Amino acid sequence: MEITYLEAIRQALWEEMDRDERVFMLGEDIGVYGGAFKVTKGFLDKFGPERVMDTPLSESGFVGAAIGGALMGMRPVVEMQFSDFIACAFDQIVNMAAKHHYRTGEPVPMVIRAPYGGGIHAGPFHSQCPEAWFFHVAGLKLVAPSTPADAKGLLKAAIRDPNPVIYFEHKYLYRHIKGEVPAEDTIVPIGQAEVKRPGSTISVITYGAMLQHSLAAAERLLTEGIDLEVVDLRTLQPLDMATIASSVKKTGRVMVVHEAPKTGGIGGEIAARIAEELFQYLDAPIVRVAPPHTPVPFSPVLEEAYLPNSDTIAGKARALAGF
Amino acid sequence: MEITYLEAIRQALWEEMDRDERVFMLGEDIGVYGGAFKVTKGFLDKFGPERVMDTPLSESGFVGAAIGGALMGMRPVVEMQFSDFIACAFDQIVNMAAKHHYRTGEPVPMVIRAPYGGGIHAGPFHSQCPEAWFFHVAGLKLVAPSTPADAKGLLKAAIRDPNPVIYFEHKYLYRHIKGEVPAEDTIVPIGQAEVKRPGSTISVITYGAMLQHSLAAAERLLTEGIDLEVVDLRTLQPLDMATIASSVKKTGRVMVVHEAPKTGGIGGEIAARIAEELFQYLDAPIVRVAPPHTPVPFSPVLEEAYLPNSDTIAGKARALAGF
Amino acid sequence: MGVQQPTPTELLNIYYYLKLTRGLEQRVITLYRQGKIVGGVYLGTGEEAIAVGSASALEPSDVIAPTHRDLGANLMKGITPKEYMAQYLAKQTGLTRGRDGNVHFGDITRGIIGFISPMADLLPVAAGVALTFKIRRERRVVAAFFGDGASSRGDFHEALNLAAVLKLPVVFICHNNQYAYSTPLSRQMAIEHVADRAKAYGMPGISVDGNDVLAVRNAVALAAARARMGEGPSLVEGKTMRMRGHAEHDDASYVPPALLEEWRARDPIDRFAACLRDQTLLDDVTAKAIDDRIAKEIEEAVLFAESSPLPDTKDLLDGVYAA
Amino acid sequence: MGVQQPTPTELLNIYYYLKLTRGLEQRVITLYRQGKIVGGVYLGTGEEAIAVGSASALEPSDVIAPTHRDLGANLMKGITPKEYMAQYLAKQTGLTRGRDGNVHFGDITRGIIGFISPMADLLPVAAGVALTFKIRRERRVVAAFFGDGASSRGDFHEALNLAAVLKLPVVFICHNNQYAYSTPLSRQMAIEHVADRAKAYGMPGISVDGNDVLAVRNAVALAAARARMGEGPSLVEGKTMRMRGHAEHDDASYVPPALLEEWRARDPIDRFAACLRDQTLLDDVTAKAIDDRIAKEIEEAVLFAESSPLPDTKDLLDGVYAA
Ligand SMILES: Cc1ncc(C[n+]2csc(CCOP(=O)(O)OP(=O)(O)O)c2C)c(N)n1
Ligand SMILES: Cc1ncc(C[n+]2csc(CCOP(=O)(O)OP(=O)(O)O)c2C)c(N)n1
Ligand SMILES: [Mg+2]
Ligand SMILES: [Mg+2]
Repeated sequence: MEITYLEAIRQALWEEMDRDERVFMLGEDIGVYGGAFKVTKGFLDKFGPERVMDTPLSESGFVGAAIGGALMGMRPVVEMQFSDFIACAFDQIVNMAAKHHYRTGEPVPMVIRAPYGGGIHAGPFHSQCPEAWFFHVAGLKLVAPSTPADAKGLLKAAIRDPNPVIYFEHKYLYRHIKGEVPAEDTIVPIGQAEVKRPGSTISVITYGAMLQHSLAAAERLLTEGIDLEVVDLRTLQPLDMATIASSVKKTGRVMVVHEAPKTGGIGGEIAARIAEELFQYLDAPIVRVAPPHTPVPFSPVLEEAYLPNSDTIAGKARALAGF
Repeated sequence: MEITYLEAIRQALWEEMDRDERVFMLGEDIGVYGGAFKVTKGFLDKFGPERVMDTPLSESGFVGAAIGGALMGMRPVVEMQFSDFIACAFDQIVNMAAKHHYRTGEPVPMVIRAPYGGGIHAGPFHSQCPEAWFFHVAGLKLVAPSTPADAKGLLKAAIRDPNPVIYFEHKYLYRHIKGEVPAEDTIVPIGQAEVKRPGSTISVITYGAMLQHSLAAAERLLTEGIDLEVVDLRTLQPLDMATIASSVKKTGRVMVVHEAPKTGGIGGEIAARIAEELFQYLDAPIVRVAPPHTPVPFSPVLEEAYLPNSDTIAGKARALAGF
Repeated sequence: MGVQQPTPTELLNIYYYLKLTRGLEQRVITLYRQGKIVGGVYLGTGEEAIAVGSASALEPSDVIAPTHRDLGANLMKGITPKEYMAQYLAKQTGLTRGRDGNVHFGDITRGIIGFISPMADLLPVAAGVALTFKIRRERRVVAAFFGDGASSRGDFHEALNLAAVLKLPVVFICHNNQYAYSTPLSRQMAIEHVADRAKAYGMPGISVDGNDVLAVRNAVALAAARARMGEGPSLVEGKTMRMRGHAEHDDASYVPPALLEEWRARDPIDRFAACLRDQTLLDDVTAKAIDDRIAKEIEEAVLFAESSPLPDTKDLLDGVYAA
Repeated sequence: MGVQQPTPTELLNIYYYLKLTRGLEQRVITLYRQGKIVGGVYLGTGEEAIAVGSASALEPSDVIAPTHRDLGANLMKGITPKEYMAQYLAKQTGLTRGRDGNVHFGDITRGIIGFISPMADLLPVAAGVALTFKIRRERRVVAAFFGDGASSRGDFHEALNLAAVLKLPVVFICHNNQYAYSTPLSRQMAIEHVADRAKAYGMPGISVDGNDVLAVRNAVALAAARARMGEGPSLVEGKTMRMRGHAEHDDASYVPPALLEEWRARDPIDRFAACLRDQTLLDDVTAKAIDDRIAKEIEEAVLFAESSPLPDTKDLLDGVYAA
């Protein structure tokens, strides 16, 4: 049966809560209300108020509290109401959570669920893609699933991981995509990219909501004899360079596509690593497709111009194929 | 007369305070104590407690207050005691300061002085290079001078700029380097890199404390027939791609060197832009020299192994020259 | 310190703004149901007395830092119904030219610090505006609004503490509307009165009936007078009730209906109207004239907004930085 | 709730830890002057009664979240002089294996949350540890220490509020040592007693003579008993004085000498010794035996630390992530 991306997240949380009593949730409005996006609807009734905990409006406070729980062997899962507000907990994440194991050898098994991304006309403060801020910070793992199956399998992996994991769940995808999800308790291991569409002309390296746009671009280009290979990173930290490399070696042409602004985005690192490690396989410049260096505009007409889509991806791919 | 990097910063602050009464300073222990690094020593006596203001221990609070001052037409200069604690003010910087002009058209002329960097045996919480976090955020300008003259000229430019500018001043350089500084009121414009050493074999693109190490590596390699061109970025945001491009076109070989960890560092963006925009000029892979994906270790033996130095830079340059 | 009682004209002016606020927001609800609004709708229904009462206690040169429930204060500071409607329709003529949405607007030239999403972020900024007044020896005051939920955030604490230590002319004004999204006050704080938080800062804290516009006005006027005389900040809490959902997508089923009934009987506008009628300052004729004027203004505003142009995508990159 | 008075053995144990703390720190000063210490030296000289008195009020299964002035509490929780010295010498045998420095250590298995630099960061973490106790129905308590300066930070506020709302078993313990680096209390807060901040959270706040080890012990024991019975957190403020510089590089010339003199006369160890002698629990023989034991332990610790190996650079990349 096909389920939505949101339902996949819900299932993963439910099953992990059921499986392991160390798992508990903290956040704003996740209890009675079931979360701003209703991901945790019904959890309070099932698991009770000590495992589904509404907190005061204090991101730094409850992320810190989750760290404390993790140190005591719990498996806290924190919900940011919007990933934009993760900025308020930045210090706890980068200074406390990320560095703790390195300093003390003690694991910090916790997950921060960060509903992120645009395309929902929500403007500069409810649309950001903040993953690059954390990508630079040693000690954190970052995942960003693009399909219901990956959403479920990666959330389970994140909850079972002994490290702080930021789980970027894309708000646009919540109810916009559906897909099959394995029935059993399936884990998608952290650190493994997946070729979502094999192809031969160009390696499109992407993640999050841009996967669908990249796949759509691939469909459109097929008739033009351009055959995109679409690599879905799924995990951003650590990067799966092996999968990237084997794709690049095959195609010799690379496009990195993401929704976060181009400047300082993760695409820079990917392009840089390819330019350093796979230079001899490259037949063309490495192209990045990503929004410009501005906040996310509110007005739909501006936001549409701001976000990459299958048009822009296809256009850039055409040019690259012809290089 | 040669002055230290620290003295250059001090002079810039002093002269700007003197020149423009809208300039005032906020921070912890900057008054009587003169700042943790004594940059503002003597300022309280000269400019009084309303322009040299000791604040409670609250980075988010006083950065926010600086934003308020800026909105009212003042020119606040905030001192972080260590740039590591800028994480505590992250939300105010990225959500409030950075996006304000875009949203409202109102300028936010303020400077955050961020003493950063390692090499002083200060460990994971007093050695970080956090510039990449902000590099991804539209609306901020970032400068990171490497010499006394640039330190002075860029701080003046930063104070006069109508945007929020983070001024990364390197703690190791404070008292470790000296240089001539123009006597007059000289501005180093934001957004202009400088070729600190012309050369022909490899373009070394760097900033901060790594400039000195790169120059030292260049000296050593000269006898080996390897002639490094050392480009000092000086401004990180906006990047001066024109200067980078003209160097790359000349040498065809690029090394990016920085002290921030490699993964997700600014070097990724630079390499990516070169790989996209200057591909046809490249004769070799783009190499990045930067620390590994770990916190900054405390023990000097570990820190020395962690930080790039003229040895590691020269070694990588040799390999690259021979590609 | 005595507070000047409002003249009949002032009272009618307050009445006008209360009604205009309610009317505009009612109209936005209709537009929202018609699918004409972009993004979410945040209303101050039932809380108008706090916004209008506070703003009516200020001098024209004073500054406000509003929340998402303070349309009334924005209007009194000079935001026009047209601008407001155009903002909600994400038009070029809106206060953020379509770059930001709904209540995220401001204009420092009219004495309004533009509201942004992260709760309590404006409080340190307000302190900074007040600091500027203090430095410049201007007898101006800042009225900084926040919710009960926002008072849990670190920035609330840092701002109030900073303002108290530096004796800044700020009046911190709390909409204690019993809820933060779905979170009731009892899950937000273990005290009954937000005003008690003032004790932590050594500033006066006073609780008033937030649905009594004159009680609010009086309390804010006293606090503002104190601030203006250099005696520092105060905290004024208005007890009120959020009468609608957190935003219009939220049916607020988590709020006990009886509670809403109870508060509906205390509607601040009905009460004030009754009081004006008691004083024979308002009769049917005057009331109708005001209503007619407001209806006309609202319809003109809607017309203006609907006929206004959308933002132009050619401006997509503009305005990120001040020149 | 009564508090059990300490037995003679317990009293002598307290005396031992006070002296051991002072002795170790004195030795570190000497090592620092000899240039043998890596990095800065942060001491609790004169504040030992708060650390030791508090820790002596705890059960073995309780957890502490210390500050940089709490060596005594760390020792009572089982940190050995050898580990401490090796940490200060940045050796492999130090508690962070040279990865972090000085007082930045901990061991959750011994009930110590490792201290990190950003002030107040440990407070939300402590709340999370307490939350775990609550969820698991364990009758354990967390003692979370902080300074007067740290109480200005947002994380202090968010932690205390969260703990109060969730009724968590935490005792928040303030070293009110009159200064935060160079900043005196009057520039940190506009109230006299840090304990008054408790009023903002609806928790008991009590001020005690921080140089009276039994007064501290008593207050913390009462608060801990309360917490253990599920009645929630408390705030205990110990009034004391920072008797040395912020760290050893700081001569603290900004502190009026008379103030130091005044407090020197109240030295917590001298006072406690006199009290023990009054009760005839201590005589010259016992005192000498304890001093000798401590001297021996300290010398062994120094020997151990000096002869310990440095960290090995081959481990540079290890331990960033838990496996
Ligand atoms: C830092 C932060 N976290 C979460 C949110 C999401 N959010 C928006 S409003 C709100 C509730 C605010 O409650 P309160 O301050 O009481 O204001 P009210 O909406 O009741 O007027 C929340 C949780 C936010 N805007 N900012
Ligand atoms: C968030 C943050 N800002 C600044 C600093 C630098 N700093 C270290 S200790 C200190 C003063 C701390 O004062 P207090 O909390 O009173 O503790 P004390 O040192 O007096 O024991 C400062 C400003 C820091 N460690 N963390
Ligand atoms: Mg509220
Ligand atoms: Mg102190």
